[in-house]
Amino acid sequence: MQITIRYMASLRDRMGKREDILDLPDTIADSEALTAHLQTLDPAANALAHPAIRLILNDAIVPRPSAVKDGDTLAFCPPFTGG
Amino acid sequence: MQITIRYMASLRDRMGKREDILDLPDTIADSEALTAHLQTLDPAANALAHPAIRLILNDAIVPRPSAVKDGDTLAFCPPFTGG
Amino acid sequence: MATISITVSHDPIDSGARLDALAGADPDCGGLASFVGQVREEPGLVALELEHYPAVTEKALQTIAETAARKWDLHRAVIHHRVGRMEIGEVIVFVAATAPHRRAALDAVGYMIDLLKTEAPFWKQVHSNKGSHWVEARDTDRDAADYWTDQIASEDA
Amino acid sequence: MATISITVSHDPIDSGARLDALAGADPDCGGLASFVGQVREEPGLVALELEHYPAVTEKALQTIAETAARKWDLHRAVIHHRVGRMEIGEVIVFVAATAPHRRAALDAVGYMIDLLKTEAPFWKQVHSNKGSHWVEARDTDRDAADYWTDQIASEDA
Repeated sequence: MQITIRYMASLRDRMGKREDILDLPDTIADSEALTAHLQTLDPAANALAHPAIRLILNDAIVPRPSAVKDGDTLAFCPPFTGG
Repeated sequence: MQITIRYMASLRDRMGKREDILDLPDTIADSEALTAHLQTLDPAANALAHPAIRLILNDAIVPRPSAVKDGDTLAFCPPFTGG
Repeated sequence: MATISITVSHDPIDSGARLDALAGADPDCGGLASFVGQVREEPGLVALELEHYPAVTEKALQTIAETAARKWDLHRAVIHHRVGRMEIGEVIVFVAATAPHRRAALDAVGYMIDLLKTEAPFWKQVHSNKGSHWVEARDTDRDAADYWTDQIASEDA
Repeated sequence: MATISITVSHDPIDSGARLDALAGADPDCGGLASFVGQVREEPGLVALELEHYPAVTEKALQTIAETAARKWDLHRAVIHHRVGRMEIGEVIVFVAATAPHRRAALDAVGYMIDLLKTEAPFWKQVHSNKGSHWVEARDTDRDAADYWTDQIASEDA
């Protein structure tokens, strides 16, 4: 399956990129399995595993873990600092 | 002694006047003796004795009872309703 | 030292202009809170008329603003109150505060509006299509002012 | 049904004009509370830059405003948030509420500003004369949002 992964704000700096479009094995069923997979590709992805990191799946803020499926866009978000 | 007495807002309507300038016996030492005296002159002044009525003495909001002296201006005030 | 600004006037209050005058005026303040009290539409109501006790009113508002500035470390505290006759939708009072932090600015505005309702010598008269009457003081206003007075007393104790 | 107005834009926010648009807009409301968050002067700070997650941000702000409107019986709830680069003194966010009673309007504004800090996907970057860094989330902001969440949960229980 194909998942688009976005790295927001400071995570973009940390990962050195805005986005990955990855072909993933179907065994990756949720955000936490995906995070573990990303950590095997790049140690910088350890930052994504931090419990303060929030998720936006397609157009919604979702809890961790959340299920992912083919065609999804999952954004990793540092804590929000608006206002 | 001479005291200027003002009736504010609804008390002005009740008393049918804005102000009294009264020559009073020196035995009237405070706001409560003065209120009692006014009640002898006009039963409408009973309204002045109500505990919710506040006092402005010269240019300050003061508690009841407050001392009065020759030359003072004492205003009887219904509860404030600003804002 | 906080900047305090108090006005009591017959002139209409332009809330937007008052807010603009405050926005950006204190670059060291992140937060600017304000409250606008307006004449509310009610069945039969034609206008409100506000009477006050000149000099004493301004002094009372000054005390309220200074107390707020001290308690919440404000940089600026503003109370503009209108008197005279006002129609529906017109502004009766504009209260604002600037502070480094948002909670302080908001609480200070709440304090000032609560206190000025019961501690400054204003009286409100309703002109309706059935005649005129003086507005009675509300227990809820009294309670709101007492809440702050108790809170400040317990902090000072 | 309350009127909700949400905008997220690169354009500067004119607080005065926004307040004017609200003053008098709800003749059945006596109270209009607002909060303006501005870029605060800090040593070395040159500008702030706000990034967000389009579509999700607006939806998050809409939810926050709707929750406030329901909880405090607002007639109107407004959140205007700026994104992009802002200099010292410029407005980051304008939040406002109208309600029949002042306490409701003030509390609702406090709720909305507290919640949008932690529940809407904005990120703040500081550009200073020493370089740029992302602003870290503050525990006090988290606590402020939790306070309201707990309060609303206990009322619903």
